[in-house]
Amino acid sequence: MSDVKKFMFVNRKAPYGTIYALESLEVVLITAAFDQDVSLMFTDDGVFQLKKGQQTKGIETKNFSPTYRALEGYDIEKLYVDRESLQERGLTEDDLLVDVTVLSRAEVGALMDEQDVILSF
Amino acid sequence: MKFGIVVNEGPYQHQASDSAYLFAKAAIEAGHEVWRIFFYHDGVNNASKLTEPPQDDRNIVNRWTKLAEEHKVDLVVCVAAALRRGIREENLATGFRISGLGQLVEAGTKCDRLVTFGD
Amino acid sequence: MLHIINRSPLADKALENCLNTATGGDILLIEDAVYAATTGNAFEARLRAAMGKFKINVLRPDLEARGMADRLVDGANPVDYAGFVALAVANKTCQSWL
Amino acid sequence: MASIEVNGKSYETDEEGYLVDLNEWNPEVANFLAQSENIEMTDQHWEVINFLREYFEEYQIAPAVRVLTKAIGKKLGPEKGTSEYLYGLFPYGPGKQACKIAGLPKPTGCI
Repeated sequence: MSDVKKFMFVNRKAPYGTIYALESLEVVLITAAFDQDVSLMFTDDGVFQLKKGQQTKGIETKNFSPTYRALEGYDIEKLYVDRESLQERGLTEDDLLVDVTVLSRAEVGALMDEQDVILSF
Repeated sequence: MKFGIVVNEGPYQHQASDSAYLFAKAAIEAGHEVWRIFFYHDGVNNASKLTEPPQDDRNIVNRWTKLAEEHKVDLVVCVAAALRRGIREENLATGFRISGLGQLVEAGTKCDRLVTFGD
Repeated sequence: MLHIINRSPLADKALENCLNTATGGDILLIEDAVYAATTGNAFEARLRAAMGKFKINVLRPDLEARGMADRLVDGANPVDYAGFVALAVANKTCQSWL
Repeated sequence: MASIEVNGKSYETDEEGYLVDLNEWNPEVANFLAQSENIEMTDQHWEVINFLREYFEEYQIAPAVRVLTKAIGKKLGPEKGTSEYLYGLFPYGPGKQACKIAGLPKPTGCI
């Protein structure tokens, strides 16, 4: 595809309570397959999507958290986390299952301004 | 200007479908093109022809069909989300088609603006 | 950028996060978010404080539907759906804070 | 709902022949599914099938063909990390055929 755009996926919702996190991940993978410039932003409860140690047996639901670790293989390397959201939830970078760039709110805002398409689920 | 619209919630449960419809109509009235509307998550329920609202309520599904017929709006239902929720070719309302998430990405690349409605 | 918010700030942090994160520009309050721009609500002061940095637009049909049209805060700009479309045209990207 | 019978045991499949319950997968079922696709399973085929199963186990998704090709090259050597090689083994596409034989979920046809 000739027209490459900057896509940002903004994730503000926790996993499992609703399906949005899982279906967002599916769009992310497809967008990468279309050779677009993809970045993921995790803010508010969205940071919970990346929490290590998710065990979903007891709720009989697929644990899709390992898929975040596959993103690298899809050349999706721009994963950003809002620092304030992490702190508000008592989390640190060590609690997350993938490498991310932690940003201040000002940096998050500046990055959003650079995007062509912003999708949030 | 070319618009793409994303609808993430089902009709009647959430206002998103109404907001998206009224936005699409206003865009067309202002002389813009609504190139594609992509229905995702529970939004795929907007495409069920089995929907039967009471007579004193708006018919959300028919409204979409009319929009597609009168203004050539491409109404695309996400296949994976549709299969999960029992939306299939046989109960698809006129004007809708089922296709993949690539159609959403394409709306992002081809449209001048992409506006999302959801919860 | 056009920031679209659809939930009441008393129920969800979308608007607050948006105000703290976005670099400026247009905000459009639709659906349940219109309550944010009404007088006397607990978020009013926060919204007023943001008015220097952002232009606050409110979807009038949603305000009217909720019986709040007479309580719009000063400085907030009511728009109809045509105005919504115009805002989307005027801004390069639209972000819905879902 | 269709089904297949392997060694006297019946397995449910969808209309395209994908296993309904992925937990039921075993090598005999794989051989059976391969035969129905006119594929004679060799060590080279098994390398790819085993790789797919490990990938799925680790990441919980079936890889896109491009990602699979790259990852196979890394793991099994660059001469195998080409679409020519993979299509040679699975003529109708590694995404479709190999995933079916490996007992992975059907690609949702999202492109």
